Amino acid sequence: MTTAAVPKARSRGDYAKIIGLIFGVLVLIGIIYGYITNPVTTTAVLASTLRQSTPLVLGALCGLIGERSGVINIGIEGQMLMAAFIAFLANVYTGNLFVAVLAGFATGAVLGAFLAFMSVTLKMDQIIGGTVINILALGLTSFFYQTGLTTQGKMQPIPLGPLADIPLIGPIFFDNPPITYTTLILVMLVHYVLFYTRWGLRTRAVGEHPSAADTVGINVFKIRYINVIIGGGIAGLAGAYLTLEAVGSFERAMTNGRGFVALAVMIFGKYTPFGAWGAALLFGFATALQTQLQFAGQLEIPHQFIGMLPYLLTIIVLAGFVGRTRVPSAVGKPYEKE
Amino acid sequence: MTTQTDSKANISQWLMVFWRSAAVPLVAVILALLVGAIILLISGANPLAAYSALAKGAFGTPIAFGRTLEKATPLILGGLAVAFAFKGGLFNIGGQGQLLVGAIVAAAVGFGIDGLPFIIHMPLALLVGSLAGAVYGAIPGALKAYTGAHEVITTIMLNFIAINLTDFMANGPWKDEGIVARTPAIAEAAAIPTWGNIPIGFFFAVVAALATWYLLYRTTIGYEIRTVGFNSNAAKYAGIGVSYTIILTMAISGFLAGMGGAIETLGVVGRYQPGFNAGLGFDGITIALLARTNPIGVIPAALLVGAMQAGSSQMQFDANVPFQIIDVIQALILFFVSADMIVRWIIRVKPEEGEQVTLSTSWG
Amino acid sequence: MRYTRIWLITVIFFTALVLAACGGAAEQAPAEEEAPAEEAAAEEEAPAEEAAEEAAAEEEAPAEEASADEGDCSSEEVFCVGLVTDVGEIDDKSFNQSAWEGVQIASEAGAQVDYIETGDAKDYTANIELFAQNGYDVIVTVGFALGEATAQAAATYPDIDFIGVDQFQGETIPNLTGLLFPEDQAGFMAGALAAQLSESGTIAAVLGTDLVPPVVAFKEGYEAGALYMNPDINLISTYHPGGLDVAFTDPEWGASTAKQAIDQGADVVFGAGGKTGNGALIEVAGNEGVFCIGVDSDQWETVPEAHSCLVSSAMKLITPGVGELIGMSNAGEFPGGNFIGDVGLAPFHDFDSEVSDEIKSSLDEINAGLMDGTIETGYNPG
Amino acid sequence: MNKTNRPIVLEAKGLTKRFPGVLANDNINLKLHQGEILAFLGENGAGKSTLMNMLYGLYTPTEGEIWIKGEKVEMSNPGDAIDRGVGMVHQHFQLVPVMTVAENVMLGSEITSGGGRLNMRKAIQNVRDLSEQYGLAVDPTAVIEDLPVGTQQRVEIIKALYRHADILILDEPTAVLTPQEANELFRIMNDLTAQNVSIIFITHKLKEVLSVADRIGVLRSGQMVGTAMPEDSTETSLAELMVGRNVILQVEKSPSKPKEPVLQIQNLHVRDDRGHASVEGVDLEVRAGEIVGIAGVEGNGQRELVEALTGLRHADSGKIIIDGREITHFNPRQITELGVAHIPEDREKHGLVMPYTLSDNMVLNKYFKAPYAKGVIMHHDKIDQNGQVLVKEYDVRPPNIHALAQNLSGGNKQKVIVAREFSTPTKLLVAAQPTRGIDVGSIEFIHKQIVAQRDQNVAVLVVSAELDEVLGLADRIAVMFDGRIVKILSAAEATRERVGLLMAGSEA
Repeated sequence: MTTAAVPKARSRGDYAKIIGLIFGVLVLIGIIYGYITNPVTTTAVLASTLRQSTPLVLGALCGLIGERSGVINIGIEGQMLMAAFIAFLANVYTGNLFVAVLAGFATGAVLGAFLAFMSVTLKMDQIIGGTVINILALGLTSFFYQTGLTTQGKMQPIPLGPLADIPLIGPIFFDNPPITYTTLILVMLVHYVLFYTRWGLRTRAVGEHPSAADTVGINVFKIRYINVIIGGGIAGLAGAYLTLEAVGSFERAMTNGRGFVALAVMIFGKYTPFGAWGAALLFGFATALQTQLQFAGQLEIPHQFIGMLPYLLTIIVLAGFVGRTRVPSAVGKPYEKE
Repeated sequence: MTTQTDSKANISQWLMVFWRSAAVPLVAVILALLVGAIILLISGANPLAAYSALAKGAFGTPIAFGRTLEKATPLILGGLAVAFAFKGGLFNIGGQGQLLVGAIVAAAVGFGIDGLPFIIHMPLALLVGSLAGAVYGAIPGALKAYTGAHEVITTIMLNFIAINLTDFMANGPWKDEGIVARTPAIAEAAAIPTWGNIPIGFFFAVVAALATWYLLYRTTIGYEIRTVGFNSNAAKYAGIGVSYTIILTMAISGFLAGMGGAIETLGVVGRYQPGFNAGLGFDGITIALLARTNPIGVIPAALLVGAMQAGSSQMQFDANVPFQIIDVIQALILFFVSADMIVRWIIRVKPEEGEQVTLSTSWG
Repeated sequence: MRYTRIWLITVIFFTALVLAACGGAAEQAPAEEEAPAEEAAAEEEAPAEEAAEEAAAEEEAPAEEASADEGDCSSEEVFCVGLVTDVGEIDDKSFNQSAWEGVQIASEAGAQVDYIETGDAKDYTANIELFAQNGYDVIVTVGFALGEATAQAAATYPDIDFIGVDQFQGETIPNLTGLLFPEDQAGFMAGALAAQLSESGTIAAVLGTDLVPPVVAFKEGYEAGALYMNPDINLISTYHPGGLDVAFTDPEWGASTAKQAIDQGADVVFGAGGKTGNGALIEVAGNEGVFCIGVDSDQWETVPEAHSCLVSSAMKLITPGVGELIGMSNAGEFPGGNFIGDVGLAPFHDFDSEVSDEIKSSLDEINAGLMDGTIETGYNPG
Repeated sequence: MNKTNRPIVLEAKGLTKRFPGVLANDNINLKLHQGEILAFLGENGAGKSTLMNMLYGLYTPTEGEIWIKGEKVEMSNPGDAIDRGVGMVHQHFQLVPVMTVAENVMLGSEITSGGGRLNMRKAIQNVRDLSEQYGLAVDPTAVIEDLPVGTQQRVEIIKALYRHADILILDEPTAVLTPQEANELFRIMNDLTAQNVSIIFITHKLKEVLSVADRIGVLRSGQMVGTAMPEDSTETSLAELMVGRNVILQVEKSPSKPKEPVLQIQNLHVRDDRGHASVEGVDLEVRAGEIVGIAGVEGNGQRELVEALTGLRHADSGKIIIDGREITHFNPRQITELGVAHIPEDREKHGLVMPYTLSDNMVLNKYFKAPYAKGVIMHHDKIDQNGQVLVKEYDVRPPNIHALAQNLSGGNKQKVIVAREFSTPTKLLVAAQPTRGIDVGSIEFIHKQIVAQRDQNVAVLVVSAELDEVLGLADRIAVMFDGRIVKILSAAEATRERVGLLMAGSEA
């Protein structure tokens, strides 16, 4: 029996893990130090970090669910925008925030189905499919948006009883509006589903090696459809977050490129939910930090340079520590059965 | 396409040939316009009035036609930038940033130097602006080649950085007198003139498209870039420096985008002013996809979109239809052209050989 | 070859457009009962164009416009006013909308009015031309960014009066009036109000971008006013980090930033930055005990979601300013040069009882001081 | 042993499969009896895989019927086949490289514990049980991409058994195995049939068919051209039936006349993609006018060795000398320019640019040189001329230089590479798996070309996992195991058995 030549260990990630650990410890020390010296500001910045990261995490989750099953989704921006619009309309006309959230989710899901139709059934190039959604959403929402529609306001934070009173952690994690909670749960849920359930195993198999999945009787098309639709729903949630939770109103083009940043966050996070969350938090933190630096007002640096911070930081971290990301092998390729 | 149409060939035969290649785009555009018309009807507008106003605004007068060409110019270059990167297996979402950098640097050369003759000043400003775009484009290329950082992320990030950078320059060191954040106007000698109503910049863009095509398909550089784009393993095997080629591809892509910005500055705006170049880089993605990444195809794709943009004001004025409908129609055309399966199913025309385009390989 | 396709698309698209143009003109007549046959005799302009224009005006024109005479703008009797927006929409709850409302005042007086929304900053000239070529009598252009295009057009069309909102005129052109506002004074009042309302001693401002001069003026005035009332006040303010194309349309950033400020003790937030600022106002509305101050117009009307916090707005009265200038043009008394419009604080509405008489009187004093020059905001745009 | 009196478990009646423009299977009839090993013999492209894919529900037959265990079945996907007890081990393994053995085995028939949660512990135990029961040693927690091919194949068999397959289709299972491993597989197959599993065994290796099959069916150009019983057949008779003409099974060559050394490798160390030591101290010499074959099971460092030789991979330490010059740190271009031709192991990954035309592919190693380019300007007429000549000389089909490489068959793709590599003056030829997965005609042709190169004083290094190929071609045979050359044998010393044992790591 020849089992020789089996490599001894899988060591590729070790180096990165150590650096990640050091980085994490440094961040933790920084947070604790900040909390000791200036608890109010630290809490405010970290809470802002979480808020800024929420639409990005949701967008990234949308992207990664799709890509894990082999479908590129660069239409996240459009899905978010359209869902934000429909959620807003639902809020205006029903006055029921829950219905509005559902409307947002459904809108995202419908666009997800459209993307799946283009990339799975029509076998169109997936980047074109996403671009169609982006332009279409921008055009339709701007075209049909009317002024004078007002809502009953937005979702308010729900403190989670005594948890919200824990210093530092309480105000940041346990005093949030519903979609933010949902996002935190979704990060864990998607992680769980992707890596610990039958559905996740099949999804990853379809994204890596669709014919292997096909040969054991898994319906590749169905898996891709459902994943892209659910992903669209999650992007729709991000849109609903914008209109129902963050702002309370809709404005044209209000996504402002967040869908694209979410894409970056997804790749940055190496196609894992927690990775994406971490990347989004980093991004949110840099955004909150640049606001805080302007608040402080002591720096003699033009605010544009402070404004570059999130983007520069992302590039530095990406180039310095993360490096190459392993993309699901079958991503972007339509599956041809015969 | 069959070009040797025998003079004796009967017309019906010729029509068949024409139909076979024209059918899909024809039907795609008609479908897009039809769906657009339905949307217009829903919103209570008159589609015919809207479309006729659009046509008038794009072609109705020589001035209108000039504006169509003017609009198409940065679209051609932005589209070329994206298409060129696709050929090298890279997805350059950073056209916007490269364009902004090109625009502001061209402006700096335009207003910063005095007394040069036109024949030197204008080309110099154009070249330096384009080169600035090239340098800015080479950054994500180098990051990709040496650290593996994905160009989709880095180009998106660099877009934001470019906005901040140009805003800072236009409101800081290079700010014009007065309270408005913008650079001084460029010198007369740096301006790209118009020829009657025809902007000369358009011809630069067309030349750039032809040159890009030539570079890609007739030179060893293009061969290397395409080889890396299609199969970087084979490129390595063939002794092509893959890292170098990636950087070069991004630099040329950035050069094209930067040139788009420079022409806007030198030929249209006359200075750099924040907000005057918004969205052009992103339109480049659409153009490249419409053209199926073919450098020559970029020209008509840009003309199509440019015409719609140029006509949109007239459409507002004559038919009171908001300009955003243009985006909708654009998306629909892109959809129907790409989803030729649908169109073929409707009109039953078989696909031509080798028509498949895959861009998504540039993802991984 | 592959790309022949796209060439064909273009050709076909244009053909389709031309066909639509012909078809459009032909089919419109039966569709629109009021098709103006008499217009065929119109003097200079292409008849097809007018037919389309008329027809469209019928369908889409806002209610206010319906009363307007459907006359030919190039004729002497018909007074026509056109408005070109800055990049953005007519219903932006901000300066475009305020200016348009000013134009509508003229419409009530019998003028024929229309607007064009600008989608691309490079279209300013073209959009102005559309009105100019159609014989409009007054053209309103909104925003400092249109200054150059407006000045050029004013030189080309000396018979048309131009009103440039937020456009400073360095030299006087008789048929061009820049409508300017001392935003710093409005900001000063808002700052003084905020400083007096604040109990925590921290007040915030969430701003658009410093690329736009009026925003800077509001900010500087706000800070000066707050410090005037309370030299120890803690001011936290921030501009949007993005470029001009997003700085005013990012309500999510506005909301989150307002929240970040509230979290560190700010109890008055000044939202000055179009939709970005509106996002901040709505966010503040959800927080007990925090006031918000709007900008440009009385945002009580434009952002109802913020009623629970909106104590006032730092107004620049664009609407009456535009209305007044149009009236002057119609009367043949167009001033040219710079015209300074009014600024001030909007009514307190529901908060009237919460704002003490003491504060009200101090604001009156400040207002008087600003008027007679005894109080200076310290803002000097150079 | 005749098992035809046993019950029929699977029957195909008049199966036909048409693809656009191709008749892949034409009216095929077959019967499989319980516990029988039915071998299908046929060249690459004969339609074996199409037939099996229909039996496995991957393709829907254009015409004809499939009966399983006495029931007529309509299968629209592999799930239907699996439900009826049909299992298949594909030639190209259908395993997800980044997943573990256990995950791959249960994929599609997962063991879950409520709510869709995977029960990994149970899955691992299941795999352990199966591997013990059938003697298929595999670590269930290992990740597939870390496993050697032989082990991956065992995973595939376990996958089928896990699904309770009693009809097993094995598509070219021995292509990547050592003779010992193949024998082990045959033992497993016999064990399986003893437990009433029926096996369809697809191969193009004649020896194996004769030793293991109960019955033999031969496919050619999509048609069943004959059936035979192993006891009535010889290799030659089967080969003729398979190819349709006389075939020379031996590579014809004269004794070698080795001259000066061209390639010298000294104590070479190379790492693989994951940074593990892969080549660990190789010494080897190849002389002009001789063919040195490297035999070995895949994954023992051959790939890394070849890549280091051709500049595609950095060597950690040691020296590579070609024609007296040390080239250890040269890049691929510099090495090619020294006169090194390289037929890469993976023709689609390294050898060809699929969306390029044949003529573009045929200048991949010289596009930058005159007359194909002057400066940076390429001369397409010259490039096309070159293509035209080579296409004719190497009998590439279709003989259309503007055809895209991706539309060619495997054999023709390989011919394009061979034509290109032989079209420049060569001192050293490095050929890795030069005939993998291509038809007999092309194999013969390429073998002849390699020998012809040798006879023109080229030093040739052939790396192949096909022991027969190495034995047939090489003048000297170096056996590689675990990153080292364990033995170098002359052609005369090298017997299948001896080399096979060396390949498996046992010192002969």
